[in-house]
Amino acid sequence: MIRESQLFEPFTEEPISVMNEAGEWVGGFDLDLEPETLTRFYRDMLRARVVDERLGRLQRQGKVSFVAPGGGHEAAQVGIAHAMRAREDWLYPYYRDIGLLLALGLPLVEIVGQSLGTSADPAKARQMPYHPGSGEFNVFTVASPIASHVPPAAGTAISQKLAGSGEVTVCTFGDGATSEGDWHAGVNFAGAQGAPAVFVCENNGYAISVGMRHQTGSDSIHVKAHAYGMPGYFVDGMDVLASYYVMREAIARARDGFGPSLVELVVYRYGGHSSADDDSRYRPRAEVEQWKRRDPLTRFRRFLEKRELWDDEREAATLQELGDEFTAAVKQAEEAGVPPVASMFDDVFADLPARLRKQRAELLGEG
Amino acid sequence: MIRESQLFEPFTEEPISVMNEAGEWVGGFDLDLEPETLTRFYRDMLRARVVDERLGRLQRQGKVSFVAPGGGHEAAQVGIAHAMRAREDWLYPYYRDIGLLLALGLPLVEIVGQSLGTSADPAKARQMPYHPGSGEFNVFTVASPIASHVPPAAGTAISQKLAGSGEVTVCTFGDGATSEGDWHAGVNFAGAQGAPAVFVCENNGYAISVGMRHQTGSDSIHVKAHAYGMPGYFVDGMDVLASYYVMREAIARARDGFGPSLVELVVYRYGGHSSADDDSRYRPRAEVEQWKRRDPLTRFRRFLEKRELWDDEREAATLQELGDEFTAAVKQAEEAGVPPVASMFDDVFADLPARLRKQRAELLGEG
Amino acid sequence: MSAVTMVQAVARTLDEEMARDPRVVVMGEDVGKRGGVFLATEKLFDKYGPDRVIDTPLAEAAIVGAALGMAVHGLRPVAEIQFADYVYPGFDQLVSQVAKLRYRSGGQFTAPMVVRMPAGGGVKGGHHHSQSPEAHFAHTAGLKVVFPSTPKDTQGLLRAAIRDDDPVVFLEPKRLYRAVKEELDDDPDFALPIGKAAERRRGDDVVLVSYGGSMAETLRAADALVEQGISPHVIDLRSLAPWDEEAVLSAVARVGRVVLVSEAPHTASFMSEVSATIAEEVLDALLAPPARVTGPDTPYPYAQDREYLPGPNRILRAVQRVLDY
Amino acid sequence: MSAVTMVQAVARTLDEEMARDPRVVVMGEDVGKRGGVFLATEKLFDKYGPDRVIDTPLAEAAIVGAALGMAVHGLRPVAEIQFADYVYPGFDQLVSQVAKLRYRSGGQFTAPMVVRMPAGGGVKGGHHHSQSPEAHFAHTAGLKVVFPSTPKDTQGLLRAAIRDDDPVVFLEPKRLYRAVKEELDDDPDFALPIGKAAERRRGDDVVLVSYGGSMAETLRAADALVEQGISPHVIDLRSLAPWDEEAVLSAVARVGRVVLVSEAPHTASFMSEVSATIAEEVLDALLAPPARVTGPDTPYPYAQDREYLPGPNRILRAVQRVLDY
Ligand SMILES: Cc1ncc(C[n+]2csc(CCOP(=O)(O)OP(=O)(O)O)c2C)c(N)n1
Ligand SMILES: Cc1ncc(C[n+]2csc(CCOP(=O)(O)OP(=O)(O)O)c2C)c(N)n1
Ligand SMILES: [Mg+2]
Ligand SMILES: [Mg+2]
Repeated sequence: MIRESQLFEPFTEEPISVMNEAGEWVGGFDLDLEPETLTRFYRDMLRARVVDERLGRLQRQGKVSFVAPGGGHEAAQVGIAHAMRAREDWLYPYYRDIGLLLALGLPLVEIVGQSLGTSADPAKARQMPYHPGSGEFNVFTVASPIASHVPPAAGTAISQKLAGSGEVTVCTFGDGATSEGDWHAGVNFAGAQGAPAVFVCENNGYAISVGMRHQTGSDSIHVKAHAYGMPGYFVDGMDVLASYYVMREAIARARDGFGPSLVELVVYRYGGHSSADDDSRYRPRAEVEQWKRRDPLTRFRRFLEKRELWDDEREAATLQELGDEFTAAVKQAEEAGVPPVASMFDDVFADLPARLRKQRAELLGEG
Repeated sequence: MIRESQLFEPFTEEPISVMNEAGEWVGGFDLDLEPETLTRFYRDMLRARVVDERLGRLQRQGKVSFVAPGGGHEAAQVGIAHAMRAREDWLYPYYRDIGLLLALGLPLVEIVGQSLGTSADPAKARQMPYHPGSGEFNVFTVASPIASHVPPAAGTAISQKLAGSGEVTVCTFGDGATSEGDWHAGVNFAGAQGAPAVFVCENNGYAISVGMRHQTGSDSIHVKAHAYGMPGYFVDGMDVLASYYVMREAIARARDGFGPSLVELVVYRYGGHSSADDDSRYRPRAEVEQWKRRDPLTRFRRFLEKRELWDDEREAATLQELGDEFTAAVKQAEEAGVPPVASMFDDVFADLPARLRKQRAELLGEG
Repeated sequence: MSAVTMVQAVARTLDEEMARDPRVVVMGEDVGKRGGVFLATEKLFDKYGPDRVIDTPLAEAAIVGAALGMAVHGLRPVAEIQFADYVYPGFDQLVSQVAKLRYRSGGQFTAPMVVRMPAGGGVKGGHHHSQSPEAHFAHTAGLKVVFPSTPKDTQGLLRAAIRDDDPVVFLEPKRLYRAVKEELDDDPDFALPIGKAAERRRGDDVVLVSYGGSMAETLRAADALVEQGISPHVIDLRSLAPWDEEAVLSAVARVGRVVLVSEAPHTASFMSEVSATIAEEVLDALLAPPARVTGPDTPYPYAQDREYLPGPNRILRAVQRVLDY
Repeated sequence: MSAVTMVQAVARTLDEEMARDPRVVVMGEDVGKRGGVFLATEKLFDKYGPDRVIDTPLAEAAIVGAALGMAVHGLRPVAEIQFADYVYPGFDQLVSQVAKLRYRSGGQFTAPMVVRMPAGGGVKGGHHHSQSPEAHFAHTAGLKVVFPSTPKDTQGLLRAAIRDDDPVVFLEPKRLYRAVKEELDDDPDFALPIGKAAERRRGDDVVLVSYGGSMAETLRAADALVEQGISPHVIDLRSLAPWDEEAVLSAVARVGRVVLVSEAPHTASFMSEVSATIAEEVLDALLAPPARVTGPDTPYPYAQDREYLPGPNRILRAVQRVLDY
């Protein structure tokens, strides 16, 4: 069941790339993006990095209890976001996807509020930082158990198919996630149903300290698509345009009724796994440095500069803007205040059962 | 990591077969089995069928509460058994493998006692019929939850690798089992560790009523090996010699340290899923009849007859022998008697904790 | 309407709700052409087709998890787990995702779905076709848990479960699937409130509390007590989360003696909660310690399939102890 | 030996047992070079190498299940689940395979293995890094369950667990991992019997029973009571399966008043069992109803990370109610 007029082959030996390290277009097809779109991509990558850095700073200041750095994943995440129809398609993201959610349009104040644990979080500060979601944007609230969002994503895609809604479900996860039974169960069900889902692995080569070699016997993630009868795309996830185009094609394929696919975006995580991690215990510094030299922002900036779409001045102005935006978001999120203690009893069910009412009274000392 | 001097290629388009329907050798390599071995294969297939039929009869008589017919799986199962080193290699079987266990050498009286629920069962009649096991033969006791034996099988294989024992673990299951998360988790771990395991799917095309098309998006099971970086062999499981030879090679590969593989043996189940099933609700009779015309016993008998290793006389004598053997086994198993009620409190732990002692007294009315 | 069995009540209620509400879909292993291994979804496939009666892969995580993803997207899935014993591969989905979605999303997403599963022993199914896992669900915040014992309760509670805006685990006592027939209610909106117990018999000497499959043995024990001139008060809990504390506590406060009957393993079971709550809430009314008659803390055996269950004899012995106290 | 924290006690005991018995292997996510996310396996990789300190794929079913397959083959695996909240993908392996193997094979196969997991709240981890799932294990026949609260108990019980011939779920209260330091025992065979509680304080006015993380708050509440001139008797259960009924029942029978403290959600929890057992066994000695101070039946929240836990204030209020009764 392969569509015609496709740009990319599944199961390539090498990751698909359309832009080389020098920022030159090597796509072999016509770039069909407007200048504003291209600069938008870059701005979103820059925004992801700024937010990442600033949240990290808040964590070190003790204001945010935890961060999961996204540095190195920006191109992949921005590529995914822009290939989607925001508010129409559904997204099942994972904790490292702050940059993706922002590029999709989720308000920064909600993301920041979620991490600060204030009432600016539409989820009422019920979860730890880096676990946002949005009913408004069809973004399923992140849950910590790795891969546990994959079967639900399959279900939403099957529901979209049954409804003939023309919507698509995108589900992201790391390389480690692919080892979980729930990952397999979910992807397999979507495959059996030919549901309009795109499963996207942001493969940074590590699950905390565990490298790919200990994670699985396969050399890459996209080959796992064979198990489900779907195409597997192997993509350079440090190339925002490759990420975008392959995702666009996989999404179109799903939307047109040709079923799900698995996309592997090869990236690297610059920081530790999280603020609780010390990655020097398991990653050679040389490896980190080598990947940093392949920075997705630098590469894409070269691309834009060649087209005179970007320069130092725009960079500085944008950074200023993004910094101010973040500062304002923190202020607004903090002003929202923390949810009252009693609110921990809400939303267990639509109504408050007698037992919980009693427990609330006891806990609040009203018993 | 592919061994040299291998007879078979992984990932073939068509199932590997070495004997055609007419019983002619088409293997393309030299058959290296003694006549006694060949007739032994046939006798074991016949024995599997006889035991299957006789247990079915006991079920209809109400003496056995449940059966899971193995008719159609005999070639596959006998091929697997004879490729193994009994008592040395480990087997993690599933409920439909009675023929495999018998061919491996498990005493018939134990199998029959297990299904009758008498003390002839070395497991003390703790489980329903078709759930045997043997500490003596390194045969892990069958458990009902589908695929739940796969991670333990991976663990045993990893342990074998760590011990450098030269043993191999064979783990069998149906096509439906491959959809379970535990299946994936187990096979993947074995793959990551390069453990000496052979995962064997007896693919009969159905999981109870659910056909392959609803089970997974892939056209076959062996291709799932791609996901784990291991070879996947596609084999005609109605051909006992193909089943044997491919298993022999996969086992040798594992034993020699070249890691695990996935073998798909294409078979058909002639009967209902179990004595509780009515397969006419979901399987066209014509389909069943068509597969019965490809009967593995008939095909292999033709092969033997061409070599003058079998004839009507031997067939009749063997059937008589096997029937008598079964009758004697039933008698012996019944004479062993049913385990006492109090024995249900044994073997929860090595010792009997106070709470259980109290519960035993209460239940027995001694409280 | 003619009288039907409990499993027929399941099939009929599913049919009625599917006819009424196009959002209701049924999914699980063998629920399609096969009609379910117990025939709880019989004829639905012919009537509603593969888009609404979905044969799933053999993966409970996929069943439970995908049901959640469908519910989130607007459907009202009724998922079948073929045997309650097989819920464990889907346990993570149930406790980590389904139970908590409303809470952790602050109400942005909800999970209006039902997970049905035949439970309990007495069918010579051996360990993995006999378990009663309700305590795991009752202990999990965010799940409603229902465990009826009659065809009509099944109708009323399954309808309520399907229409509920929160996830409901719906346990069905498989050994009662075909035990009795009962007329169902003709009212297409007949539903029973989740959380409300049924008084099966009014009496003054001892309160018997049970639910699900063990109701059968409890009622038999109650009959025997009546013959002995003892007056039992019998409560069928029907729902375990929420459970009807009011009904139990008021009866125990009045009668002073109580025996709790459930075939689930003893320790940290649902009846532990009932027993503890009784002691904590109506201690002074107790004329004897609450007594539990339960399955022992062993895996469910095969050869002793019947003996494992708390049968009338064990219940009567417990009643005697409580009366003699 | 110098005093060490609880998490150091884990690492040291693992080291000692690995040195003693070549069958002992350690496995789990990040237990290798990383030394475990809490450093409970620190330095073991350097000392014993990748064959005995095995970094697993991210799949708890693989961890628990493969540990079983290793145990069956003669090893003594100690598997780590990174957080107790992540045991659910491995729950089927634990309850369907590990817990029942000895039973269902009639003793032909056994599962001498330990599954360690940091549990409990109070570390701002949000729902999925804070749960206390012990009731699920205590309810599962065939599992031993241990939940220590001090470094030395951790040493003695982890050693006992590793040497036990049956599977042990070993819960570690993560918020106490670095809370206190204590000298360990130098005897290389020092072990504490699984199933034996510890008396933390002898007293006459009220019995406080707790275990794991909640011991910290319980002891703080006990200190406050002493200051108020009230004499609490404090029991640390340490093991939940089997649990020390004798220690609890004799204390309650003597004192007549009891408060049970655990942060696990209230309904059908382990403390339900303790409360029910007390009522059933020593009813007449009770001067007041047993009281439970537990986590509420909500998912574990983030913003109210501290308030969810039964803190000293809630414990003291419960003691007051019990004393005033
Ligand atoms: C079921 C489960 N097990 C373990 C964890 C602990 N954990 C959190 S993130 C992580 C690694 C995830 O790696 P990967 O999927 O590659 O994503 P990455 O962090 O590299 O982006 C682990 C083991 C978890 N959250 N859930
Ligand atoms: C976890 C689990 N879910 C469901 C079942 C019920 N069940 C028993 S056998 C079976 C089908 C198995 O099919 P397959 O793996 O293809 O093996 P086959 O019976 O065809 O040989 C099902 C669904 C089970 N035993 N375990
Ligand atoms: Mg990763
Ligand atoms: Mg099959």
